[in-house]
Amino acid sequence: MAAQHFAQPRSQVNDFAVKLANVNGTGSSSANNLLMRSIFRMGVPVSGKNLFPSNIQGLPTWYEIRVNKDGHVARARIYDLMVAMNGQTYARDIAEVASGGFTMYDSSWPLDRDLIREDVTYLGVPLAEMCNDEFRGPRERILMKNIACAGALVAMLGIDMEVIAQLLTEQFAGKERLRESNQRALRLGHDFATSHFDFPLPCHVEAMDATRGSILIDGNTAAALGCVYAGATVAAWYPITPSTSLMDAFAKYCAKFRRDPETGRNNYLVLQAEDELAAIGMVLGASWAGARAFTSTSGPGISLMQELIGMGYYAEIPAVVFDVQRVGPSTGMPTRVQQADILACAYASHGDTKHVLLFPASPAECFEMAPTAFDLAERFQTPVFVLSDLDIGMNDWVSPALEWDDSYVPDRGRVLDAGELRELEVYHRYEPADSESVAARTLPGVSDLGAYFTRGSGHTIEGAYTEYPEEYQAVLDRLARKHTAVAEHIPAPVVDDHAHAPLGIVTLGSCELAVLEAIELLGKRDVSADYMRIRGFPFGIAVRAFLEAHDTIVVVEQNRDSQLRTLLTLETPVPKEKLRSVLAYGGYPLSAEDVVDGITKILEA
Amino acid sequence: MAAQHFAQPRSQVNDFAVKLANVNGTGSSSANNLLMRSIFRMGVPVSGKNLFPSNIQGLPTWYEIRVNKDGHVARARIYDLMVAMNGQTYARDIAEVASGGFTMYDSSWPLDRDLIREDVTYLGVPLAEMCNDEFRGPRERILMKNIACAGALVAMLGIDMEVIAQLLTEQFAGKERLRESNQRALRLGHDFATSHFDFPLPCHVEAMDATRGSILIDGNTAAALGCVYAGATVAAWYPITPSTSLMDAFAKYCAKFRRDPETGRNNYLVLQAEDELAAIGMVLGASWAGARAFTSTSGPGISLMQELIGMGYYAEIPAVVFDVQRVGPSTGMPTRVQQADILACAYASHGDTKHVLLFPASPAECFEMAPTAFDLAERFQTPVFVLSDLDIGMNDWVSPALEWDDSYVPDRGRVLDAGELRELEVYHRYEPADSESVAARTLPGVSDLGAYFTRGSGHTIEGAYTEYPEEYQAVLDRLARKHTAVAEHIPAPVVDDHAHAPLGIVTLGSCELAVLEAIELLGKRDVSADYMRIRGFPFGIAVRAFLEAHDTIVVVEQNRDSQLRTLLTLETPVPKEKLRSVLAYGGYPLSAEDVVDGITKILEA
Amino acid sequence: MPSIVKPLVTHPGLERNALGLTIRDYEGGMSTLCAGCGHDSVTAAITHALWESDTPPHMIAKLSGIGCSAKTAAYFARGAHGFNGCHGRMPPIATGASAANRDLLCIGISGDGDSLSIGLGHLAHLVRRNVRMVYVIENNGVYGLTKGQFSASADVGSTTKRGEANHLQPIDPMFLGLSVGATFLARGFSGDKRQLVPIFRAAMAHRGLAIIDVISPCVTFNDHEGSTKSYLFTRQHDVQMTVTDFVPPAEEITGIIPDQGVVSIPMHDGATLRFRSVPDGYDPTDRLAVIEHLMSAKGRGEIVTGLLYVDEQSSDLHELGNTTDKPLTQVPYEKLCPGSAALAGVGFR
Amino acid sequence: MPSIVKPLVTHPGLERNALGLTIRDYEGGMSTLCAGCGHDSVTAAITHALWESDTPPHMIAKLSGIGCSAKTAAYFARGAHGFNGCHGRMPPIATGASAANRDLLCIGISGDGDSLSIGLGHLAHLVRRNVRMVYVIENNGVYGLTKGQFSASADVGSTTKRGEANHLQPIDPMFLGLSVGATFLARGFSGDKRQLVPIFRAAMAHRGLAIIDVISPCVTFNDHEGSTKSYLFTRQHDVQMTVTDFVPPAEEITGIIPDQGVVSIPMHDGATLRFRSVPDGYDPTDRLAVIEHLMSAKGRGEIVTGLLYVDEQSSDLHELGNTTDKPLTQVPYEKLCPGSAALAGVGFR
Ligand SMILES: Cc1ncc(C[n+]2csc(CCOP(=O)(O)OP(=O)(O)O)c2C)c(N)n1
Ligand SMILES: Cc1ncc(C[n+]2csc(CCOP(=O)(O)OP(=O)(O)O)c2C)c(N)n1
Ligand code: SF4
Ligand code: SF4
Ligand SMILES: [Mg+2]
Ligand SMILES: [Mg+2]
Repeated sequence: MAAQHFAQPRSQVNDFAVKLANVNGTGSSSANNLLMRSIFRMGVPVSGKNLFPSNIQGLPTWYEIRVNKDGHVARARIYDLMVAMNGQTYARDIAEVASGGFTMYDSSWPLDRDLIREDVTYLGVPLAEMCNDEFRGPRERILMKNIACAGALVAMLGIDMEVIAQLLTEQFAGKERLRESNQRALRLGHDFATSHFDFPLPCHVEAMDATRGSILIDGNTAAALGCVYAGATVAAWYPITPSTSLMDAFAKYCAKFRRDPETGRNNYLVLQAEDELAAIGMVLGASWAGARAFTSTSGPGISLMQELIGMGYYAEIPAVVFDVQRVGPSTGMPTRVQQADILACAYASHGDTKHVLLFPASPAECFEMAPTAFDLAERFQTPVFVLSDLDIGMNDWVSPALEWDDSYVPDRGRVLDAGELRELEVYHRYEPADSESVAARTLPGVSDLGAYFTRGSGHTIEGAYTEYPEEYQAVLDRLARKHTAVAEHIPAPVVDDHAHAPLGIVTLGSCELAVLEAIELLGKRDVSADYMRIRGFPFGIAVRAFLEAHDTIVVVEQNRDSQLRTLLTLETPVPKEKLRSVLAYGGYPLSAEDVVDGITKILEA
Repeated sequence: MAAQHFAQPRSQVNDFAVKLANVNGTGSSSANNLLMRSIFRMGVPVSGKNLFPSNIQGLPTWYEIRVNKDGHVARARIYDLMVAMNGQTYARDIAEVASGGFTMYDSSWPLDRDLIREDVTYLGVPLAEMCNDEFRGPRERILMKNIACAGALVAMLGIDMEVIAQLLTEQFAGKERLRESNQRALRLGHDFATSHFDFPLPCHVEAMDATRGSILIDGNTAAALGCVYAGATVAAWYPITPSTSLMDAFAKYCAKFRRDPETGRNNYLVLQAEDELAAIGMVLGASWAGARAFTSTSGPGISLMQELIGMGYYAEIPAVVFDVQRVGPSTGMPTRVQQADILACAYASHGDTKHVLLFPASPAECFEMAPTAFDLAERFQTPVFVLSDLDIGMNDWVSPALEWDDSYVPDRGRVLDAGELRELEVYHRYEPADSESVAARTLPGVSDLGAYFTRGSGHTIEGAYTEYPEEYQAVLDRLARKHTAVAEHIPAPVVDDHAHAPLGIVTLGSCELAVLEAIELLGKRDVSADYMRIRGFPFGIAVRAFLEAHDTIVVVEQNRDSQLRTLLTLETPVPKEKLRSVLAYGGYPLSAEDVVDGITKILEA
Repeated sequence: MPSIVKPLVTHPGLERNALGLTIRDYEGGMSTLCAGCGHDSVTAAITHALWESDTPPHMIAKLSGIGCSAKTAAYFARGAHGFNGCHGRMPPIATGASAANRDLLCIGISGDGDSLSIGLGHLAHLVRRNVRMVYVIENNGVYGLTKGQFSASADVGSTTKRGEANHLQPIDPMFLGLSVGATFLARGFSGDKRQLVPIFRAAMAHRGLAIIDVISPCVTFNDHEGSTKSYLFTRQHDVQMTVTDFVPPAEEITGIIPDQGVVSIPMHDGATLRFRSVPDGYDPTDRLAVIEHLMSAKGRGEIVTGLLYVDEQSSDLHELGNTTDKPLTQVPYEKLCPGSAALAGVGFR
Repeated sequence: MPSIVKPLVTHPGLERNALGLTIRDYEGGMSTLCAGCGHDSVTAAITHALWESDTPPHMIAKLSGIGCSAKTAAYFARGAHGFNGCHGRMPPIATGASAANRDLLCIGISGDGDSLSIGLGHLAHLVRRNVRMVYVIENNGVYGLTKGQFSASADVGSTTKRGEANHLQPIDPMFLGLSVGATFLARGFSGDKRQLVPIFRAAMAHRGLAIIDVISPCVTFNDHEGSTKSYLFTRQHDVQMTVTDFVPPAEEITGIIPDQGVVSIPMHDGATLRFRSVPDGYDPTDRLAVIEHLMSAKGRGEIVTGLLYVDEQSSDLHELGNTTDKPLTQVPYEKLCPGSAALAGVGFR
């Protein structure tokens, strides 16, 4: 499987991957983060991917740092440097080191000879020993071992000591004692490394200027901010990995931006529901009453919300649902990534339904698509799903600084106020429909002239109960037309067809970076391909045009059953024979090698 | 819309349709049933379709009787005789009478002149008046009015008075007073009719011998019996129309057949759950422990069961779910028919899943497919859905008498007993898989050698927890293969391709009768078509062969979004361009005219 | 047509409330329930209470799940918006509506199936959040709309029409409410409108969630001999614990019930809730004593009615959430959006 | 590897039970919980009780939902089948398993999130059905596995690690259980195994559903000052109501607890449940008195532990269902299928 040809030979300055193998709950993540942040501060494109277990303490966890001057920071499959700090996974970890690469280990204990590879250089740093000498108490010793390890890596990777020292100063502002011990541990590792080995390694960092104007941010935080900016006031949720941090961030930013400075009272309400059925119920209730309301969840939550999603669709109630996708089916792997809820969302609920989906590919898009989702939900009076995933949602990404257009005005859709109602002869909930097949709604608490009875049972265009075929169909058929009308408002796909190739690669969401890198790699092998990243459903003309313009379409996605391809098959005129799949659904973020391997196989077949 | 050409001109002896417009909760249904049963007893093919409201009392309800000597008893769209007993719906009802047809009404009150049609003959019978004279108390008067009405119809339609008298005798065995008053009311209507009009009408019944060996039965009763015969011992459900009568019948037949004659104790347990999530949970728990267990529900229940269905799929636990489909989305029209849960069942739950579906088309198939469903569920250790619908489930159908092969042995699938376990070196839950990709399971309470931990989280072939891609994929990929292997065991489609036509009509379930009649009607117009009724999913080779062998395929089904066509598009190699749709989803049972109109439109386009 | 429009006849002689509206203005569509169904009487009592309380119809939000009971939300206050949701899910939908617009008078109508089976978890959590609303359980011991299965409130030994007896312990929403911290609990009987109206009025003024369990017989499936939720049985076993009188803020207290032994509870909006114990010493503010009373009454086979428990001190959803006084739906967007400048500090730089 | 296999070391000196098994034979996989997590102590107590009770491991069925607590079902009785279901759905799954095979000793392991939020409705109905099983709530006041949100059992005023206080009323499974008719209720503390073991043993012998609420501190997210579900707080506020002793059918009653003031309750299988009240006069068979005691103790801020309520008279699921004695899974197919002849009477002819 390991695609060695990609790893060697190449200059490794600002172009390498490091993997840190740790144990969950030992404090390694903040040390790892420190390293990633300092590379970012040095102006070098970088990514950090947390592969953590669905557990709180004691199980294996990894952190992968990819550094690439050209911005190719999708996950790497093999590593120039392995930091093997977890005996449990040692054998597995060692196997992932590139030939000619390095392994750093804690030389407080001897290496198991069986696990030593000829083509890898071993760098022993007696971390435990050093920290036991230097620090008191088991807790501090364990925590500081991670920092000492970071110190050694700083030396090995040529990270600027001043940059990282500055980070520590920022992090421990006002906590002098902590700053000092962290600093000390960092030095400890650093000094050992510089005095025992010849540094830096071939794979190392040199300062660049490629991250200016960028920030590090995760998609959940960005999405939460998007909701704050979109004017969401009611949020209802039930905790579930990997969506929890979205709501945490929403609550945090609301507390910061939405507490009335005069009264100290909140212009928002976050409801931790008793389950996901309640969460979506609260969202529907609040949206019906006129608030911008949303929930965030993941696969199992989507399953539980099915019935009420169907009600939202049929009774035409706005709702925004962030689905931060993890690995299914069932509980699956809650801390791993897939895009496998596409169909469960697109056709959610029994009976005939079709929903609106958005596919952000980065934290910046999570931010931008939040207001888009609310605008669409309210304009079209229907549930809208933002299908993010664990990789986007929980990992820190280098992102252009978030931008907001202060002239933005929320699209609240067709809502009649008391004055407008007075001018009508009579108000009917589901007619007349506008050119996009949307009828005006009214809100409770405004005027009795707009009163109507919302129901999930068969209803007429007036909103009255019916069991007559023609009356029922009048509403249901309009819903289908309405869904079609959404297409024009879906963010256009990102297309790069300058290669004018007969091969088009189509993808979505967090697969983007890996696919773009793969296209470059394929190009080096004289395989040229055009590119389209789809950003939402229903599909608009640009999506169709791309499919039409290419002889072979390869859809790259992370699920077993090619769900995006399925949606394209069903919802565009493309002949299904034209569509091929590259699927990677083991749960790790996508690598360019996964894509190259898959496409090569298709082309060779 | 009304396809007058079908109604006229033709001989109407044993070939006509009557519609009775009543008010819900007035006791009309037993009178209507009486009429239908007497026609059946006279040996004439007949159907009776109840179009009732989602309400207990006071709303319009209709009963439609179609008599057809050739067995074409799908719903008719226009009626030779309208029995207009509900003032509320009079205008609507009158419009549905065939030109040259008849309307019978209660002449105790004058007819609204505006509603009188020139081309229809009006037959007034003063039912209320007669019954008020003859009976005491409002309750009896209302009830007897229906019987008197039936009496008049007996005369008009040439129904054998002795047959119906015999039916009353059977029905009121031991209730002499009731029998007598019913008899009296029947006579009342009959005598008025015969003495005031020239009878029978052109549309009338003459005794035949076409129902010998047949029974009248509804699909829910038949399905329940199938579960009894299949050896189901645990049933869990939550009441929902139109599935409720399935569980009622199961409880009834269990009380009859499953109470130990010696101890008086039950060899079954029916659990009325607190909701549908609980119902499917109970089924999974019971199946896991080794019982044959099932639930019955309808659309909203399917939505609520999604999460646990995914668990059943992924952890490989048998389960049988009867989905008696009604009109969606959301609460929709609970007392109307569609086949619109096909996709919600086929791909139920988040993540990648695929389920096994069976599509019975008649009560007899509901009976047969129950053991098939349990056999498949246990053989393949997975949830199986039997997608019946309201028309099959709740209406009485003329059916061949149910037959049971006493040599049937349940296929319990690969289950290891204590002895087999002792012979193994070590037991692993998910390996080795047999040629159908099924691994042996074990049951609790048998042997500690077979103990394993069932989980919906990522697991290895040994059943242990994992978050490693290759281990996770090993199981998930096998599930896909296993699903493919089911195809061979799905009941083969019913195919009639003797026309060797380039046009193939594909349908499922309760659409069958209407489609067969439509093919005959089309034939009369020199349009010939082959026929395939699909009986389950995954699709086997016979389904593919039929699709391949025809240039144009029209899929006839009752939903808006052509769900069966979708499934065929995705799960067979058929080019999607070949598939066309005829859809009728207003909620009434399908008519041949719906199909003919739809196909004609396609052929003319 | 299945949906029946009630003829709008104005009776010039009808009494008008402070808004100039007559009781007709608080009515809704024509009922499609069975003639004699208890639920229709509950509708009448709610209609009356709404009229009496001078509530502007458009400020009412009617919420329900699925069931015969749930349908009744369409049969009162035609000037109000209604939300007939999914079976058992009314509590979260009401929570959302109330969260969005705290000025709405939310009236939830539920059944014993809707609230005590499929929706029980939501109801318990609605109690925890103390969402300010009136929550009516039209309790008939059966699933009416699905034709007469036992519900979770069916008493042990109660029989179906066919004579089968229920063996499972009933869930009593009053005990359930007490166990999870409800702040207003009352029980009524659809056959006694005089008792119901002041209870509904007090419920509307309550600071938090008011649960009213109304025994509301199902004449079609559960009104026979053997049923403990029948008219007859309820009449025979009804024991009133309190007589209640509700005095709105502006009004002088000149009680409907004689002053003797009357206790007054000030409500958060300035109204006064007055009650007199029928068995001497019943105190609806003493939770433990209430439980004691109800348990021993239950032991005696009594159906206890009246205002059973009230706690006017606990905070409601919005107080607990420290939300602004203005309904969130009315906070202008400018106040909600932090503006581009605030993004300067976002993310790690 | 995320799934850790515990080394199987046999200690020849270990005591053996009537089946010849040592305590090791009742252990399971190695725990992956945080060091010091209360749940691991609960596991130890269950393991001990199972060993003591001579239960054949293969006759145990372990059932759980999702959560740190739910994982622990894998950490005992490796010879038993386990079913780690979906979040909140263990009660119906257990009901199904018990319905199918009544001979199984079902042990359900749940958390406060699993049982009191998403699963509350199911738990209430499990109580109603009185399914014979041991139902353990490992109650830590937080959602451990999702990293420390308040659960529905968090006390008012209890704080998160960051210092935010909970304002919502807690749901106490003991009050909830009492309100819906539970037949066995006990509370323990993971730090007191001596108290837990006899309670688990009595629970295993109980005729119906035995709910044991175990305060089981989450050392990672809820063991700080300010938390009322911490080790320290629980130790300081633990008030034992009863001391319990369980005497199996065959054994002579020679009590662990001194005989003075001991009350004996005969259990359906012939065992004897003996208890001594700690505050004089606490009677776990008197429901009303129990509520009184618990409420006033709650008012005093006490965490009441011990066997709190027991009713050995009520029928369980299978008694209510009149099911055959033999597990349904063992009834031969021939007894289940009526045969072709019986079809003669089917349908209208
Ligand atoms: C998810 C779901 N399950 C089942 C149903 C079917 N159903 C409709 S009403 C009802 C019970 C109603 O009982 P209750 O709440 O007591 O109301 P009542 O009709 O007695 O007033 C049920 C089970 C449904 N509509 N939705
Ligand atoms: C349907 C669903 N929603 C949410 C989750 C996420 N989740 C996993 S465990 C858990 C809460 C666990 O809390 P508790 O039951 O108290 O167990 P503890 O971890 O505290 O022992 C949640 C919300 C899930 N697995 N499934
Ligand atoms: S069935 Fe019962 S509850 Fe429903 S409307 Fe009729 S009487 Fe009322
Ligand atoms: S997070 Fe808390 S509950 Fe979970 S294992 Fe750690 S200590 Fe236990
Ligand atoms: Mg009811
Ligand atoms: Mg917990």
